[in-house]
Amino acid sequence: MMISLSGLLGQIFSIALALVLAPLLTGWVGMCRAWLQSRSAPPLLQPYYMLRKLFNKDVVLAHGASSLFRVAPFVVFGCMVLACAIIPSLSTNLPLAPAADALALVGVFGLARVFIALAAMDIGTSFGTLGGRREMLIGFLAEPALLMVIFTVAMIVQSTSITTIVETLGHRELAIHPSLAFAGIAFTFVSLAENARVPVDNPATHLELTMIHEAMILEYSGRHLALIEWAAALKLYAYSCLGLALFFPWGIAGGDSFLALLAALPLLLLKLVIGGSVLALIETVSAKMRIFRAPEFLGTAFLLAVLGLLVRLLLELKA
Amino acid sequence: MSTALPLYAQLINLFAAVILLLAFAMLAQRRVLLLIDLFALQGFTLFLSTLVVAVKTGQHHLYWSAGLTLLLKVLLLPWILHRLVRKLQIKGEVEPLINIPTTMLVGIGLVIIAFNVALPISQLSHTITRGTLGIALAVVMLAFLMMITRKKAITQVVGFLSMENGLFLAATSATYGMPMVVELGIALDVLVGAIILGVFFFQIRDQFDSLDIHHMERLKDN
Amino acid sequence: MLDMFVVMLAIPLVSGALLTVFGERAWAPNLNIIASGGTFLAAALLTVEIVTHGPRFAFGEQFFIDSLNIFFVTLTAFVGLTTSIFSGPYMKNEAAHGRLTIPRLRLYKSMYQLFMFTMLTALTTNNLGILWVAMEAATLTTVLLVSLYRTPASLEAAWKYFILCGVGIAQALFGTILLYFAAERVLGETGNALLWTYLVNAKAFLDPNIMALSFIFLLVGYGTKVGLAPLHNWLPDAHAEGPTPVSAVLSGLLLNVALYAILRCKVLADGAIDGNFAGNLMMGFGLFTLLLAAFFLSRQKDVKRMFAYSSIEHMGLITFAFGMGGAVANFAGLLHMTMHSLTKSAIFFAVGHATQKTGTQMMEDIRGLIRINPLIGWGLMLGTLAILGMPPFGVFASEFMILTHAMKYHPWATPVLLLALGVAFAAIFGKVQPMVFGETEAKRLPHAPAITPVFLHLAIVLMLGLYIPPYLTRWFQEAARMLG
Amino acid sequence: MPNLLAIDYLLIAASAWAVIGLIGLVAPRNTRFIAKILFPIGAAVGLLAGSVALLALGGTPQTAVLVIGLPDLPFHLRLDNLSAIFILLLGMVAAGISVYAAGYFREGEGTAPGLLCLEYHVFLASMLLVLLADDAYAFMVAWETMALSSFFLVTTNHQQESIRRAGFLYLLIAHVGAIAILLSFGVMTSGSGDYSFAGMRAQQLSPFWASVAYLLALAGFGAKAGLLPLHVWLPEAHPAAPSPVSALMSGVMLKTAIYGLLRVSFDLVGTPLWWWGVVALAVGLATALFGVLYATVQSDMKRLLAYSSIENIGLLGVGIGLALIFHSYRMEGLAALALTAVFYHSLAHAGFKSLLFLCTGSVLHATKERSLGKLGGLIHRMPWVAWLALVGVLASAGLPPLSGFVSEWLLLQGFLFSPGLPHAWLNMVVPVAAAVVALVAAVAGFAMVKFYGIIFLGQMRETSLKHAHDAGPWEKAGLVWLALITVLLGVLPATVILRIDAATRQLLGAGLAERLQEHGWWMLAPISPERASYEPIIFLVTIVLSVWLGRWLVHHLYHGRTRRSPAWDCGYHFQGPRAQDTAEGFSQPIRRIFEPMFRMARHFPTARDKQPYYSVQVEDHFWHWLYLPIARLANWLSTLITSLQGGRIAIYLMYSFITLILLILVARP
Repeated sequence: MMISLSGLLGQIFSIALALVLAPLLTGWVGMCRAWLQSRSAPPLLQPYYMLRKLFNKDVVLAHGASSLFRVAPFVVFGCMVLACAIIPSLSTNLPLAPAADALALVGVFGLARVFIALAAMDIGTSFGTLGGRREMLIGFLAEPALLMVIFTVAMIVQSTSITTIVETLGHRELAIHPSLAFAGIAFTFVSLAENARVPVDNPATHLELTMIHEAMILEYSGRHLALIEWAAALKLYAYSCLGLALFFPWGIAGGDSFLALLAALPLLLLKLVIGGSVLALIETVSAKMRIFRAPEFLGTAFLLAVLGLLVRLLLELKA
Repeated sequence: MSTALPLYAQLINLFAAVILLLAFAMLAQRRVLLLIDLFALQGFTLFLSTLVVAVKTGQHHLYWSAGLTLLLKVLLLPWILHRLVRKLQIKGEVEPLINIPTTMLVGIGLVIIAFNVALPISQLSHTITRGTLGIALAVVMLAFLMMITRKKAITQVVGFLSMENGLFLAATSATYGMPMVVELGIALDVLVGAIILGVFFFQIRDQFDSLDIHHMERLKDN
Repeated sequence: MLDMFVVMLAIPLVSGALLTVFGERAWAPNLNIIASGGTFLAAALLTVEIVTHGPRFAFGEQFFIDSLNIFFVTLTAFVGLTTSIFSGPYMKNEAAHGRLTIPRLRLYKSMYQLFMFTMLTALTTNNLGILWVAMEAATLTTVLLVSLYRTPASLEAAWKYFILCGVGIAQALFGTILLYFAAERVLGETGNALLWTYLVNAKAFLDPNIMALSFIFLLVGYGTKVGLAPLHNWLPDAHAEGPTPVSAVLSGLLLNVALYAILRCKVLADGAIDGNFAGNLMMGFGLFTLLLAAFFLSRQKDVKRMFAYSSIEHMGLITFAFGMGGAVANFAGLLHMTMHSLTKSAIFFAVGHATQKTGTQMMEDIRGLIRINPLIGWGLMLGTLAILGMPPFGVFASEFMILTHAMKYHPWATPVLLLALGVAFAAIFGKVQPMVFGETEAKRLPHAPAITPVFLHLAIVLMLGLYIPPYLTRWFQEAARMLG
Repeated sequence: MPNLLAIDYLLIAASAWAVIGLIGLVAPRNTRFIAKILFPIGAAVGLLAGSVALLALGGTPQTAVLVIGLPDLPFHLRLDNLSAIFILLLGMVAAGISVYAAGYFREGEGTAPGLLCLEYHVFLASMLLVLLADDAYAFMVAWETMALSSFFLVTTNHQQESIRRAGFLYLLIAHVGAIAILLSFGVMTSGSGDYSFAGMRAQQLSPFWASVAYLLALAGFGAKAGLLPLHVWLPEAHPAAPSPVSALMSGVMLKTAIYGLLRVSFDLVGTPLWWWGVVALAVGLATALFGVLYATVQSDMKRLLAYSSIENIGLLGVGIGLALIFHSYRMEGLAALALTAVFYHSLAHAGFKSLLFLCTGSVLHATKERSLGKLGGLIHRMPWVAWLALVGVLASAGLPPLSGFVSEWLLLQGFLFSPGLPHAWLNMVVPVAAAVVALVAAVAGFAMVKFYGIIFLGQMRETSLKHAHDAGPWEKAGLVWLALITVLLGVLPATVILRIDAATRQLLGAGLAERLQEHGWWMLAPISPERASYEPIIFLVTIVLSVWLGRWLVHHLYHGRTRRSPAWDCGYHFQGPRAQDTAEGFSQPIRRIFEPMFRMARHFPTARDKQPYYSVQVEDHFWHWLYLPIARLANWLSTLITSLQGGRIAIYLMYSFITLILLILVARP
């Protein structure tokens, strides 16, 4: 395998970009939400302030915490970095992309989820296990839906490699795929659930009846919490980029040149800004569901994805 | 056809018919002692028929056979049975499980079956008295029926012995006798069997206080 | 030179007579074993003679030993020997428990030897009439053995045995007379018309109609003794109520001898009748028996009764195998007979000791044999697994051949076989496992049990499952060929 | 010294196992000798067998004929690539388990150690013979010996009635399955009288009989593997057995059934029909979904793993079905993909499931508890076991970069190409099956988090757990070995697939090797890198690097002070270990969502209860829908039939009489 220098640079650049942009995206969504709810918005850099503060704080570990508890944030963070590394945000020329295709990407998210859920159970409080159980509930419903979305798209291009998908979809003549519509809606549902967003979860709540993600990380503090928060931001960024790559792949650079990469950057920013505000809009207009509505919500997503697959097989292959 | 039959054949057929008649009589008989007497009579008729065959064919082992029949079935076994009935103080009535007219009807059906089965076979035989084969089969079946329908152990034994009579009739009249050694063996078995049965009756009476076989229905699976 | 055949027949007859007189002496049990050992030795020497020199006659032409019956003779003598070894301590324990008196023991030993004599006679005779006489005599001797305890139950069992088998045997006699009737036309009124060697040469000329009727009577008659359903009703009673060594020889030997009689007659019927008339009848009976016995098995409470039904089941399977006919199926049938004899008698040995230990034949009261006496427990467990057709035991080898052969030629029968074997497995194993395993309180027996026969039998069965020596194979094949 | 072939070495291995077992019988009570000498030797033999098989992969088939067997059918043995894969699996996994067992069997179980040693090694030897057998008789003998020896191992603690029942159920279903297999062989010989596998291959069966043979084999091997609806013995028998035995049964023995199914359907029976694959696919899917859902709701740790085994067997069934479908349409390249997934998953499952079962063994020894409700927090007392179990758990949940993910990845890749099937219905329905596979994989994650979290994490639910101790050195060695297998299978898929490709090629005439060889050893791209690729080693390195980098940065840029304090208790000071989720509580969402799948008996407390309690019991629908009706039917038939034996002699005579009359009237030559 030959790795070109520009490829390597592009790869490092996209990772760095992800690390930088991810908290910004979270901040942007927060801002939009505040505006939409007629509140005065926190600054765009609020997530950075929070990260810095958390990194500087002492770590307070519960008595029952085991080493797994301390390792988990790093693993989760590592997984998210990998995810961001293989999802083409600016360019499809990513040397790390062959390391994991779309299916493996789902696996990466799964790995992170399992670790965070296990870490949540580690202390042995009722909140932790509750959060872990709910997270796994969301996970086992969201994961197959995501896989089916990917399957639908993968069948269109006959490939599960994300870079190939983007190259094929983005750089060829426009073809209308009704199945993509189904897949797109399903993907939106899944993204909301996976990123602990309303209507499935609320990242800003600590109400025990409803919280999922927050329940899991209640015992984290200091740098561990910082890593987890950062990883959460990275996850949102990764999902956004994945959605953009699958459904709006236009503008992502295909070639080797660093310039093309730079040219793609403004487009990406634009897409993220729009995506972030749409997310905030969805969060604002919808109400938080009871936890047992979540399976129905995700079940719908799963069915939509399967429907998309069927539409693909029925309409687009037969035609 | 019957007119052409020689005397001895007519005699044999007559005896066979009498044996069948006696078998029916036994089926209809209610009293134990009379039943034993009928059995002795059947044995005697069998003896006569065997004798006729022996005289006709001149096979001297048939004389032995006839003698054995006389000894065993006419004298010894009825005597043993009589003694048993007296010693064990068996009630005179034989209570059948199914009423006697029905039994007789079934018996007639059996005779028809037996004749029908035997007919094609006996026509193949070169012996003139081949017709007796059907009668022998009928006697065997009637005896079987008697064993099924009677409640007392002793009537079952009589039925069993009567079945042997039927078999002997088949052996002597239809085929003019089996080889000597076989007949001796059969006779020996019958004798030993009867003695064992006699011993058995006492044991059964000791254990069950009765010779009714309905006491012996405890070994079962349901 | 001593005629081994005469010796073989003479030993049980003479020792039976001796034991009738001296059966109460202290050396009597040993005489029983020595006589059985002598019989086996003579049988073995006779076997060598037959294998090296081929078939032979004895007592004029009245007795005839060929590769078919020499195989049964050896098996009978062998199981007879091991059973007598087993019955030594077993009967002593029974006497010690007060279930048997000394005169009864005398009766047991003498009848045992006479029973062996009748069976060996039945197996070796060339005369179908004498075969019948010997079968009847075997019934009579075993009736006395079954009623040995003189309890109401044993008397009832013996009575049923006597009447049902007596009637059955009477039907066989009628069949024999019909056979003679048919043979006489071909062979004339000589005394040879019942000699099998003559009959088998003339079998093609026997009248098919008479032969068909004759075979029906013979099958129903001897089939009663084999235990074919629905003629089997005496069998569980007799097995359960008699002393265990008697159950062992009844299951292991008498059923075989009765089946042997049917087989001899089948050869003649096959020769006379076109098509597989006899075979079809036997297959039908076999399957019916197998299926019925399997369902009977699941309702048993008495351990000996259950294994009696298992014998019925296996007899059904063997009858089915012989019914299929042909070299492979006959081979499998013979092998299965051997395996069943050895295994079932081993099981009865183990069961006998187990019931003595626990003082009951009710399975729900027998628990934890493996704790009381590991050897008995394992003996019963392995024996049961063997009889259920678990490899590597030899029963599986024959079942393998039977099943694959059936699948090949009679696929319609295989669901029945599958069902019956499955039900039987569930029934037997479900009952034996808790008997062997689990906890219990132990009890010592006055006389140490004879475990050697159990494991000797099982070892042979195991060996034959993995390796059948070539001479045995040849012998089986020769016998199978004779059966057509 | 004679030139020994691979198959000779394997025969030596089998005999060595048998001899080791017999030696154990000589000194039945000498636990030290048996555990510390015989079991390690057995492990070495396993390693030998595995290595020989590994070297034999890709070679030409070797045959041997033994003297034992039936007269005209001595044992035929054959070592080809298909058997080599499974022998590799057997040898390698058995080595780990035996080493572990050396430490595990320390004090007397219900059975004497010598006897246990015999049963254990006979079990191993019979599995090896199953894989080598080349004729129906040898196969059946080895197969049933395997069932029998494992039955005795399962009933090691036979004093408990539940274990006896489990053993009975196991052997019963195994036996019925064996008869079905036997009949399948009977069909495949189809009258030739040649019971050797070579003879069966030569037969040309009509489609009907081929289907009969296939379905019989599917039922027979499915009974052993635990395919629905013949799975019921599995969750009973696996928990009943001592843990090394559970590990062997789940890890290896179930795979012999998969081997058998592959042998029959791809090798012996001839060209498959398309619907065979659909049957296997459907049964596999149902089994997988059923297994994983039931796994999540279990509260006994070994039962949970047993149900998880059912799930994995289901996935293998799905793979076999998919391969059969492709194979029947002569799409051999794609069939090879699916078949490779099957092989890979067999290997992977053998590794991680044995690992997990052994971990439960250590937990069981340390705590005497099997119920999840009484465990917890063991990571503090048993760090070795806990961290090694984590490897197994992640692999079992199908997460990258471990072994379970590779096979699931391959399987899903196979599904991705199923729209190309030239059949109007199949090309639409089969891809949807992938959705179920995805669901199963995701729920498996749930089950595994529950398993791991409740046993090893949280607070200790019982005070007695404080005395738990970590595994001993032998046990650790065994666990590490199996974890190593799991990790290696996870990160080196291309290398492994290149070795096992010979078997795929042997069965299908096509393999993945050419494609794989175009790329480096680190890259798994079965079709082409543009279509799909997976580089677990890069994957792993990236994650490790980012973790390390993160850690390094955090530690250098910020001070590393940590304090310990009590966990946050919401101001309520009485939060003890009981406040944690119970095993039942954890699985409540699953029970709720998939309610119709379970047969639940629940008791809710009411306000008036003196001693309020809540209980929930989940039972298998199949018991009530299938097994109990069958049992009732059999019982009814038995009652009917036993009434024939009513005790009245007159009736008996009548049976005889009627039989005679009927025969006389009806039977005609």
